[in-house]
Amino acid sequence: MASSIAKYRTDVWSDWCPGCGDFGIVAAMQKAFAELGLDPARTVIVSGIGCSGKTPHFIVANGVHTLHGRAIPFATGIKLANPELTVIVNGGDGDLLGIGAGHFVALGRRNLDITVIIHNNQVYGLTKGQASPTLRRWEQVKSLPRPNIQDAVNPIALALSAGYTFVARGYSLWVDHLKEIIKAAINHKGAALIDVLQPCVTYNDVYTAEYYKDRLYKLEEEPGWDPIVKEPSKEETEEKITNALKKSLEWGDRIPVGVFYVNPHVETFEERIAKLNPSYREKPPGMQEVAFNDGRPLVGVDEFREIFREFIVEVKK
Amino acid sequence: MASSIAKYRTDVWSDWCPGCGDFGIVAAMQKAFAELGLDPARTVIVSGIGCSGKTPHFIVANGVHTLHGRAIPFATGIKLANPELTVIVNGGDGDLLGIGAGHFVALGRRNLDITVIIHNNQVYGLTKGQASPTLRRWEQVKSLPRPNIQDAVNPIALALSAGYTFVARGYSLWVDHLKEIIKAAINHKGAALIDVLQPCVTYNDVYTAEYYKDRLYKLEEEPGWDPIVKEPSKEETEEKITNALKKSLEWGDRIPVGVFYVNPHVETFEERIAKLNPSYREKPPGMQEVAFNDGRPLVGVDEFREIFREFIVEVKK
Amino acid sequence: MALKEALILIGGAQGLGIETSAVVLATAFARKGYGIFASREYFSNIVGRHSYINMRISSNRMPYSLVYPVHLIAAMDAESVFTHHDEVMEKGFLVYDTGTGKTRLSQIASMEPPLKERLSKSLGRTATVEDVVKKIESEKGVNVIPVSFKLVLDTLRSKYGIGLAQAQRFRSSIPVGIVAGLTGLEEEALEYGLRRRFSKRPKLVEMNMFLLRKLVSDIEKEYGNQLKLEKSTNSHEEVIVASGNDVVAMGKVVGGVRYQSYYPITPASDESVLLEAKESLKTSKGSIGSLVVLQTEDEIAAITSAIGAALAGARSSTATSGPGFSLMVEGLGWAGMNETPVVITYYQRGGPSTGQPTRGSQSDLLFAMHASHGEFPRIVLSSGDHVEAFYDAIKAYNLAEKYQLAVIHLLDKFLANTIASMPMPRWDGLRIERGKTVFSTSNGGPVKRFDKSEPISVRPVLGSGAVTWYTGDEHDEWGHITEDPVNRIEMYEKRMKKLEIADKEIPETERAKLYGTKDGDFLVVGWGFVKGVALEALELLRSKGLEGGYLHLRYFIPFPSKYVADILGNFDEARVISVEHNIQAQAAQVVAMNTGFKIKRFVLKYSGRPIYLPELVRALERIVKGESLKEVLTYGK
Amino acid sequence: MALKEALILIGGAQGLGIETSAVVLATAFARKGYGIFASREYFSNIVGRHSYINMRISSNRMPYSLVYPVHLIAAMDAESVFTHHDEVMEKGFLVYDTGTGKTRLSQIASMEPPLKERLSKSLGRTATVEDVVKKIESEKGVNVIPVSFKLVLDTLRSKYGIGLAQAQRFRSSIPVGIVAGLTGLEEEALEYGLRRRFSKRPKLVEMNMFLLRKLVSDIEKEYGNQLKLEKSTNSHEEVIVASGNDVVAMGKVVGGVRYQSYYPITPASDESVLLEAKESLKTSKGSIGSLVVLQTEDEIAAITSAIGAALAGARSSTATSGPGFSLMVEGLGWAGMNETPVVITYYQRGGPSTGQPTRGSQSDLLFAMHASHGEFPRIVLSSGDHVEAFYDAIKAYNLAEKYQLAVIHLLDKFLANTIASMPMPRWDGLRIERGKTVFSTSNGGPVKRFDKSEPISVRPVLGSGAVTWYTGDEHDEWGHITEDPVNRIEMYEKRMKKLEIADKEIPETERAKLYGTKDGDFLVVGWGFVKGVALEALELLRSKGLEGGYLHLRYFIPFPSKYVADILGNFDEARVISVEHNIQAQAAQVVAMNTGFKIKRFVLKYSGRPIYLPELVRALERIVKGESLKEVLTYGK
Ligand SMILES: Cc1ncc(C[n+]2csc(CCOP(=O)(O)OP(=O)(O)O)c2C)c(N)n1
Ligand SMILES: Cc1ncc(C[n+]2csc(CCOP(=O)(O)OP(=O)(O)O)c2C)c(N)n1
Ligand code: SF4
Ligand code: SF4
Ligand SMILES: [Mg+2]
Ligand SMILES: [Mg+2]
Repeated sequence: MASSIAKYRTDVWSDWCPGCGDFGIVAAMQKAFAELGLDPARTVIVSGIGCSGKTPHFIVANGVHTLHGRAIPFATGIKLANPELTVIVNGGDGDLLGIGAGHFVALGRRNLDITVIIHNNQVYGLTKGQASPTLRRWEQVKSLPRPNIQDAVNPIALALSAGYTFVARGYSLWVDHLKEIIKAAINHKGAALIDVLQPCVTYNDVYTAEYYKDRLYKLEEEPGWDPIVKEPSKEETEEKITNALKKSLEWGDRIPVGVFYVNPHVETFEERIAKLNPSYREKPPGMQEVAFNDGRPLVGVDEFREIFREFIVEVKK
Repeated sequence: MASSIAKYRTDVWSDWCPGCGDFGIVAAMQKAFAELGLDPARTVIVSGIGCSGKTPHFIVANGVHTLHGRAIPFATGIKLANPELTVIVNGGDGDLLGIGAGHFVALGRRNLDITVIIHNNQVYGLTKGQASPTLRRWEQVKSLPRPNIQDAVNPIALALSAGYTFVARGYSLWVDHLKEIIKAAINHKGAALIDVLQPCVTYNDVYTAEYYKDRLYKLEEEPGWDPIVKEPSKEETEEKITNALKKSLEWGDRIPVGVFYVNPHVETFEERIAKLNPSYREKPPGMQEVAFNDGRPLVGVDEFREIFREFIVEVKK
Repeated sequence: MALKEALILIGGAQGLGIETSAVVLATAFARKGYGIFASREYFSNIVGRHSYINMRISSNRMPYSLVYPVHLIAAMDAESVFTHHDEVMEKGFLVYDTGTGKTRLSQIASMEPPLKERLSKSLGRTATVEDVVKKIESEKGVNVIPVSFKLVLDTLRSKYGIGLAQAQRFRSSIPVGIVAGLTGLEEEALEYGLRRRFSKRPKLVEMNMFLLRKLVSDIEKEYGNQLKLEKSTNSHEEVIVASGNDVVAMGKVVGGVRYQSYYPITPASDESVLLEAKESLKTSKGSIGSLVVLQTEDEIAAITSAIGAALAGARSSTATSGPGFSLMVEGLGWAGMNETPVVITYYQRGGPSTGQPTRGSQSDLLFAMHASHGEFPRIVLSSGDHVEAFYDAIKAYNLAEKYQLAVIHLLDKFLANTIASMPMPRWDGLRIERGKTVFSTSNGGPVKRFDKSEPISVRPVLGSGAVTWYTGDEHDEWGHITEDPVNRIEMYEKRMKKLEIADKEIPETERAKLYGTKDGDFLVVGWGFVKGVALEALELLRSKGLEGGYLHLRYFIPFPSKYVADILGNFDEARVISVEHNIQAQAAQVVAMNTGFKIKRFVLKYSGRPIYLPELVRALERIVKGESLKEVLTYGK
Repeated sequence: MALKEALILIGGAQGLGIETSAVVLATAFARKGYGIFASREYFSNIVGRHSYINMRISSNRMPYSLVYPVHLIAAMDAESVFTHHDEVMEKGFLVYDTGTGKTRLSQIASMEPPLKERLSKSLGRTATVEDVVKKIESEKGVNVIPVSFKLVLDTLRSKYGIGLAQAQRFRSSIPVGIVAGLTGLEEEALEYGLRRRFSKRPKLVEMNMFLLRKLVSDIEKEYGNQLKLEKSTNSHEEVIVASGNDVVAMGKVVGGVRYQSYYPITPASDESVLLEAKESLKTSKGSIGSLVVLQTEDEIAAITSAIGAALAGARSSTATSGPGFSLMVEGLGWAGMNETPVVITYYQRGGPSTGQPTRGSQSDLLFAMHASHGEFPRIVLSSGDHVEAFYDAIKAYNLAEKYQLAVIHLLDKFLANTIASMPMPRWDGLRIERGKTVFSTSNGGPVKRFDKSEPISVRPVLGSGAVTWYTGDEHDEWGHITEDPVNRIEMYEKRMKKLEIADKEIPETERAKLYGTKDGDFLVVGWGFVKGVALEALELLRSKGLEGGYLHLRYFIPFPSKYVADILGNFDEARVISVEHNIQAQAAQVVAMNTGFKIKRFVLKYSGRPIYLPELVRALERIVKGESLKEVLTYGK
């Protein structure tokens, strides 16, 4: 396994601060990729801007390091053009839940088969530690000149209300646990969210490894916890969502990590498109021919006449 | 009362389609303003772009018809510069929940004392009836060339998970009922959301007045329904939020309207600012002097020396 | 004494069918070989505001501009009579609904206050439709055709036993029947037009035909073919009748679009809605492929998802107008930095801000050229008519892929909403060029996506089998971030170099074109929708003894500096006239920037309405004769 | 044999204190009356990448540019030795940590591959720090000062009984002590510098002073004051030592800012963070008022909330850089359409896209001038140094309120992150101008916010007592939507007219300024940060017998066309040289657009590093002597 993990490592120097939680996320991803045997050439990691945004450069797989907040729509275009690709989004909490919140919601509505990993460090790391949308009111990490006056968003609750069909939380220092969640998310057909608690050792002196140590517990070890919707019934779905929402409000002495909700019964966006347009799956749009070998367009005059029939007037004086 | 309602009517011709639900929203707002005795000069209606965006032109009160999706941040600046003003946002479902979803979430996080009214007609009205974010999957209103393939967002659930402290749903044809909700929302101190079901008679042949007629029921008439958080305890808050979330999932044979959730115990953003900066409330930033009568800046050389003391070096060779 | 061309204005409330009238008429006349040009004016409103269509029907050309006064005004309501009564020519025709005869100007709630005020001054607040009709009858000898719309529809109701509300839906045939009667349009053509419009509803065709037959025979009986058109001398056996939006969608399909994103916006989204209907690219031989049309959550997602699709190999584009493009600016820069081929079809409308969403302008040129921070190559081209728009839509993808950059294809509301007849395009010479795109490689591992050895690198798409990296940060050949100053300079120059190559490879004569002479009395410089009206104006001026040329600018980046400078060099600065739909003469500024030639004579229009032929002719004449340095045009309601 | 000025380069890993060294030194030297100019280069990284500060300390001026080679390099780590070893002058000094002596080039993981490759070629992959040190010692006679950082810190540890990790935090004093020792900086000044930096932590001051005393005495003992500086002849009794970001924040506070929004972004957000700390505007006489600084969810909210605050009467601004501005474009257009005064402080950084977030450029000029669809007036001005930046920050609000429009204040990363000494500003003549803003009216009802009778209308703010309407749609005088073509033309012209008024009212001599002669051998045209280095280059060229002028462009809209054309008219085109930090010579393009004068000689730099004085002098010399048409500058790591 070790050697196959190595296959996913680039020789780009990771310029994260020593001890940064981001290292754990990359390690978990590489392990998950190795165990799933993902083909780097058919895998795409799409990231936003921030410390977290640098992730793809450290992993051997296609990497698309995009704009602040826009990783999800970039990923959407990639996935729609070629649904055969495994697409993963890595972004910061500021990136995905602040400036990118609109896209975050939109992905849930589509249930496109993409896995989203939030590097949740409660700060804007790369711009020197301003409060991110997951820092709570009146908290003051050391980089802030005054306490935070905005409320936090709850990534789990937001994902559930937006329609994600796989919703989980991981911890970046529990690499193997996180790896399993990542594997499950990638295997899940539909929009998957993993909120990863990721200590920022430079700016965040509130949510430190120390802080998390005694508080985190694993949902899967909770007696009776079952996040998976078994039947596609309205009742079970609502019950499982409600359970997950309640769990998502737990934050304090005990903080749950693990899988909050899985619903494998919701059609993916790709399936919806294919329903309307059966030729979609045969050859993905990104791989289709649009011309003959000599460059003549596939849509020649005859095809044109058929497709746009209603606009063509045969003159009859 | 009639005459005082007339006071809030402009002579601008409402160019909405005859029968449009927007008329009911304006009527309810005017009635509510009259009953609350709002001073038009101290009231500001901020709107986005869409059929709904035209609202302020029909009401005598300050009107700021902004950009598609951006009514909330415009309103945020207005309210922060002058917290004495009553600020109301009117926007479409596309406007507030599609392109503007990020701002919608941000307002909840701030709990700024603004009332948001969504004209929820399940379509992009002014651009000719494309699916809006509240139209459900596989539904096809008459303006669509094919059924909708995106899932709907649930405005109530989204508002709750974003942190709004007053969350309600109204129906544009129940003008008096809506009026009462609007009054309560304006009186509420904090971010208030009213999701108004608003039939679009031109494009939406699914969610018609006919459709709603037998399905809508009033929450306040439900035995035992109590949306108000009485004590600022975590338990009661969570319970009331969970109740509201469950109710928000109800959509089909029975659709609830009325108040889903009220929490009067959360500090408003204005209060938070005033806490850090006590002079904030004395005279709002928008009304403060910045110069003497002759134009000399209030910050003269002495004040400057004090405020920026740490940058000034007294030379001592 | 038949006419060479007929000029018709149909006015009526938005949402009540005049567009149907226009499409049916356009198709019917095209069927008989006439050239059609029909422009639509409407409010940013769904139902109730005043709209109108100005249509030109030519027996001897494909017309490309609008002319006033018109032969016939068909007023579907009182507001149309008040609004347009002064636009009919002497001895022309005016049709009105006798049911509105007593309606007073002051009663028209939907009319905007400024117009109402002006009309109150000229006609009196209490003037009725009948007053106005009488006035033009007596003052201009206009032939007034009073029609009781109610009676007309009653015949239909009694024949088919339908209710009043349902009958209203047939109002659109009233102007059609009257125009057909006066011009002598044949029944076969009318039926052809109706069939097109109501292809899947034969009953509607039948009922409309019933109405039309009756109207035509009544009109012919009473008025005869007073607007009889000459037989068409146009030679096309087949034409396309479509709006600018439609034509661009057609070009995109031929060009091989496989991904189109959009967020609804006027006047761009009709293009995407048509593409949506064609998603499956079905032909009788089966599907040629499939294209994904995605309605996104906003324009930021529209551009960024289009870039994503392009990375994965799809021919990818998005269509928008000003407010949407304003949100695409950051994405555009990313595409520039990452050498990604993507096409932005940009329909200009009246700005700034929300502006006049349904009115036209050419005021986004400088913005399109300079949008986004930092420096990177892009191509900006613009189309002047339906034919150019069709070919440019195809060309845009080729350029994007060849030079690996964003192509901004500038159009405007005028073109988008003009229904015109256009000859069938020719396929010979049409080629898809995908440059150095690679769809399949056995590589399997990392490749240098940004190989510096040539300005244009090999581009293996995501999924091709290679592993590639992209980043909006400055990067090395592998696509990994680097801030090294030496690499910075090399990569910066690599990117910019592509524009130099494009500048060498795309012939300047394709990027600007001189029509007419460069040895004449004057030179008109224009772009986009100005082309049609400018060319027709030159013709008319020639007949007045003024010989001029028209320099049509097509590409703004890379700008054909030498070609343009050469032509301009032929002229005294007092004889060069910029004609544009904006206030700053933006194209003239681009000319100055690139050639140092400062144009100092201007014909500008920024009322949101298109330039009409007669006003342009007059303005050019004044300038050429030295009577004026700048003319601001104002025609149009 | 004392020096007139000292040139010092301090290099070390990001996040490990060299900024502290620089601030302490700058303050200490300023205390003794020296002029300071210290520029900071760093990666888009938090901890670990290489950064450095290039500092110039002058006894006889306020320096405004960077010079190489330097007298002293203080290398805090091995990477700094490898990276900068060739930047020290002959017989200069190099300090290095003996603990890194055996470190090999190949071991430096944080060094970027391109640089490592180049150094491997010149030094060999296995070269150690000691090898390099020996090389420059022998080749250039450099005085190498080996310092065991460990031993230095050990003295501190044993004195104060602290651990290793804690002692590391005092490393920043090592270069300070060495510089102080070599230059003969007095203890009082050092202590002053430390007190400033650690104002609230006297213990830190004490411990650092302990270290400094020891270092100074060691250095003086071993090397003497070999870089002894002449006593300062500068005459200021009080100076400000601050970064460009700080100075703009100061200007804003004086200018009366009451609302500032921002979304974090390099290199803009430091300005907002400083304003945040000053929110309560507290003085000993109580609070003068309060300002709200809002960290928004994105830049769209930053600009739109700033506009909202402006509508409600606050002096309102936002600060950003390229990517953020790209998102503000739509909001900018709304402000234009609604004649709302708002200030956008725009710090340019390396583009396109994410580009080089922490490196400098001047490549957003054309974008800033043309951003947003449609046409509307805006003012674009740019500052060339700290003094201009301070006054412009105040001026920007005045212009915005006077002309009721958006003012874009262009700055750049170079200025933002340069710590310089600047004379105390003068208050005489400073005036707040609020134009036709009305804060209180007894009206109580609707007023015509957009009264057309004059281009600039009375502006009662929200909450003033009047009722007003605003819309991004074209509107009538009341602010209600109208699409009427006549009103359209009038409103369009009303808005644009304001720019004509501004063009008349703001003296052209304020909008551009000629330094030196217009009868000389050549003219340099530049803007922004180019000013300082250009002026110093002219001095040096004058001493070489080449007499030139510098035309400093300050306002791009409204452009001082006449003034600029007049000056350019004096010169043969072979003698006019555009100097800019971009590849397209953007300001030169603006000159051509406005005057028709095409500049054809260029000195450009786009490596992300500032223009250094010696390279500019050489480039200008070559061009003036006809040896070159264009020079691309490359100095700097
Ligand atoms: C449009 C835009 N605005 C601002 C920035 C500046 N910026 C770079 S990183 C960053 C925040 C990063 O925070 P987060 O998303 O939480 O990621 P982290 O660094 O914490 O991983 C910001 C605001 C940008 N690059 N683009
Ligand atoms: C940035 C931008 N994109 C698109 C548009 C075009 N546009 C005008 S109205 C509208 C949608 C309106 O839908 P909704 O918000 O639901 O309001 P409704 O008309 O239904 O009340 C759109 C997309 C715009 N004005 N600005
Ligand atoms: S700043 Fe924080 S998040 Fe960024 S690399 Fe350092 S520790 Fe990690
Ligand atoms: S389109 Fe729909 S929402 Fe818009 S005005 Fe008409 S009925 Fe109302
Ligand atoms: Mg973060
Ligand atoms: Mg809607």
